[in-house]
Amino acid sequence: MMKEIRIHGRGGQGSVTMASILAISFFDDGNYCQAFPSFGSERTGAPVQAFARFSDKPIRTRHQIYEPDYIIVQDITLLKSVPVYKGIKEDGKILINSEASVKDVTAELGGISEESVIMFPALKIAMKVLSKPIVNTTLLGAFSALSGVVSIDSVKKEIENRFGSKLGKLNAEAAQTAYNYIKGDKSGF
Amino acid sequence: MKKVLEGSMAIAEGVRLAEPHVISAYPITPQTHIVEHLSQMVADGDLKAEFIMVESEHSAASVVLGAGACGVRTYTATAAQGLLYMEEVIYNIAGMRLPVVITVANRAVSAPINIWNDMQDAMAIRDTGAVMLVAENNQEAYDMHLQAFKIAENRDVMLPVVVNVDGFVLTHTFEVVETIDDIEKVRQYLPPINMEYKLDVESPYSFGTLGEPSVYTESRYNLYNAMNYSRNIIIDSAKEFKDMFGRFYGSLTDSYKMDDAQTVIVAMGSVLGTIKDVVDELRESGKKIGVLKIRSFRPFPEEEIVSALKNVKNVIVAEKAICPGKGGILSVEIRDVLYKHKINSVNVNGYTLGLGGRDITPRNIYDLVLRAEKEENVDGEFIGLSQQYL
Amino acid sequence: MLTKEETYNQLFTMGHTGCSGCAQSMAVKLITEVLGKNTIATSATGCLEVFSTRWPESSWKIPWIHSLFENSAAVASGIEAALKITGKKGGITVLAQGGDGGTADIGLQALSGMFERNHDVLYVCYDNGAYMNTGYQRSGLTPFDAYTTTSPSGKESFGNQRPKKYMPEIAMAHRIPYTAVASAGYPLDLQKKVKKAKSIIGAKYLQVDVPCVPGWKYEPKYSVKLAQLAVQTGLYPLFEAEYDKIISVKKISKKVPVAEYLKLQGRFKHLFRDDAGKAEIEKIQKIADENIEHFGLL
Amino acid sequence: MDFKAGIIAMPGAALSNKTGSFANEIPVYQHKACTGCNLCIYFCPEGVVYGDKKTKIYDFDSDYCKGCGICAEECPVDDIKMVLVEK
Repeated sequence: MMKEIRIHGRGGQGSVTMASILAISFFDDGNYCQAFPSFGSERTGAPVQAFARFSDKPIRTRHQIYEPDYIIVQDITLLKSVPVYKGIKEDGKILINSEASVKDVTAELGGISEESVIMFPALKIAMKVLSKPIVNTTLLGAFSALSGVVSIDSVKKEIENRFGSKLGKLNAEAAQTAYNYIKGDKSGF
Repeated sequence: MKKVLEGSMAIAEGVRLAEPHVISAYPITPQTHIVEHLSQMVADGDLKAEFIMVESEHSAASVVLGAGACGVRTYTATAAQGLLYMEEVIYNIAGMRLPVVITVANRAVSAPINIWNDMQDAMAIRDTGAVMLVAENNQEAYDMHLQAFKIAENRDVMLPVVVNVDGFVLTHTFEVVETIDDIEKVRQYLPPINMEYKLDVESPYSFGTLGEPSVYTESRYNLYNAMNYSRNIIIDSAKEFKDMFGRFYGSLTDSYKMDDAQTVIVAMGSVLGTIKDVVDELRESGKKIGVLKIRSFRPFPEEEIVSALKNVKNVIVAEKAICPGKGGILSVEIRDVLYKHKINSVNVNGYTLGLGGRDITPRNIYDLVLRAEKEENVDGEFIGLSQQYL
Repeated sequence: MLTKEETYNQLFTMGHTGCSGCAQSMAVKLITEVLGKNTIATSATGCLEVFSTRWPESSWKIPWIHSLFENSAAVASGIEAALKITGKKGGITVLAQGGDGGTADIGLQALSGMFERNHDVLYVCYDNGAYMNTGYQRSGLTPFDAYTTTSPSGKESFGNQRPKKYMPEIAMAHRIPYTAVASAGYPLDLQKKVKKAKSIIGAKYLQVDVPCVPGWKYEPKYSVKLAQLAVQTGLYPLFEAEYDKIISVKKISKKVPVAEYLKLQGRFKHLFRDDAGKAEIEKIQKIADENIEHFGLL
Repeated sequence: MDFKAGIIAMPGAALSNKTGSFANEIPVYQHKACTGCNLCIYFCPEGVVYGDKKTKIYDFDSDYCKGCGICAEECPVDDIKMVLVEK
């Protein structure tokens, strides 16, 4: 069974890094995986996409993801300019980095049920743990918790592999904090 | 060991296994990650090579030409405009019978400037005398580089080998790649380069002499024969690779679900993955359809194509390049070999898609199959045009 | 000095098809003699490549390679890299060669790259001031007012209307360890410079003035005389530089008016027709005088 | 090996090309005023001049001399004369 994830962000927010960490984490959990960017010449700030797939069988197809099982949105302002929710599967989930509530973005969702949308204060958590407005690792932790398709241990391990010992540990902590937050541990927030 | 690697990293790792002595390159998207990884390997001491970052692709190819003539193993990589800029030198490398390996991260050619994937760049060098292989996925790209050196350095081949890898679609995609960790086994598969003639003060031959009308034709004839002969070596290298490392992707071509196929999609490179998935679905709905993968574009797999397609009704060629003023390139060549073998029962339709990074979706492939059953011997038909831009 | 037997052992052998009186072949002979057999040479496309390697013949007794017109310096860079990685660089000189077109026009990019990377290569530019191999077309090193087939003189023109490109200064601007200008007319000076270049590790540029019998249109016996006159008029200053500093110049023993040099060559004969031509000769004299001033040749 | 054709040549194979037939004139060394300065050797574009500084006996190889006349022109003591080749 193949699952597909589409990540929306802006150039410089680490969407491609996020997709590749996700792919490697899927692999660690015993899956085949694939991750690729939207192959852009985008510069910092421009809307970008990155894609990830995982499956228990080797993945051959290479087309971009039009009907994702999961969508991750790094920056809520994208909702105004990019149809980020487009093609989401009926039982799909959209994870949006924002402190706003689902009600605030209903207009932009174009008929997607509110239950599919998870508004998550990734920036707040990232600022607290990392003291930096970089939310990709935090969102990975949240994604692990809400989707259950990738273990938080794999995500943390691959974050550490990617960012090296000091920065990696800190980012892994951000992911764990986000994971706990989704699971109900909102202490400190 | 299985790992998740970016395509460019897989290629760089594959090249590292071959232990090239001299690497030279000039950066161009989407080739850059490959040479970045290689330069890092040299900086870290993981690869003992001279890495020369030059001022142009023309010089990158010239540096490996000069080094190659000294009898050492050489490598370069490029894409698109860079490949076209190298073309003059690639003719020269082939003409001088030097076994350079070149990765091309296939990309569209300007104008308009477009950094995304198609295979038009490769078509520009199809007559240079370079062996041209095409990788389907990153595992094959990784393995194909070792095979490429082996083919290039065969004493009866002695030609440059170009490994085509779809830019971005493969070079920037992370996927599972099984690496080869036994370097001794690699060295057994690919022994040290051993050139009979090289620039050497102990036996000072002259290379690249003036070939007057009295000998130029013979020189080209010899190259032509070597290219034909390389078919055997491509096949042997693939087989030997399978024996030693267990992986096989076909020799000059590969067949997928071809046994009773009435309709066959012919393609090269990364699009094959999407095509195979679609073919699986069509098979489930009872359609007798298969896939013929072109793994070696030069030398052209004439016999393999004829034997694979002679009893087929519809052949669909899905191509990421176009020849203005003619039509398809691969499709025309396929029709040509069928004609040559007096097979006129096959309906060959050639379609152009995926130009300049246009995503190739499963829908596109379904459309091809539907169209091909209604159309007859079309060539270079464009798929998925946006009417508002015409 | 050679015995008859030794003439057969020269590294650039007899039997090439260069023109009678060719100063370039003279320079190649002198240069290879100094560099010795532990040399690997490249040549750009051009006269030298054509007249020295008509397959199956070759005048080279050192390993030699020709690839293309514009990549002699890049091919040499690759050779140097191969020698380095195989540990053979120590005793071997890499010699890259080109004509003025292959060096200063189409090959300038590759040459600049070789300089900037400071490959241990001696690059020699045989400067005969035009594309002589293809029939005397103008190059960036064609002198002011010279007739070529693409800078012809005529009712509206005195020939090439641009001054010669300052190629040695371009080399020096790369801060390579050694740049020198020499002449086929002064073989000892030429060989001294080659010897020095051979002793220096890094990129070296040597430009040699080599008169061309058919291109300059003179009697073959004047090749040396013209090369010497070019120096004695101040039109072809010989000097050496280390990095961006000139360290020596060949002084003019007796300054000769440029007309003495020009009048022996068919490529300047249009300057001797009328008064307007005289004014052009004055301009050329001014170029020579400025060289003398700039390099301190007197 | 077949691929040598038109690409790789043997070192010094040009010696088989006797360019002496190009010459219209050839030098005649007078052996009268020679000082052994060697300029005729330095300046010969072909490298066909040989000799002995001590005996001051210089000569040239007529198999290869193209008869350019530089040696005669540049001889500081005018000890070399050019003569027409009888063909």
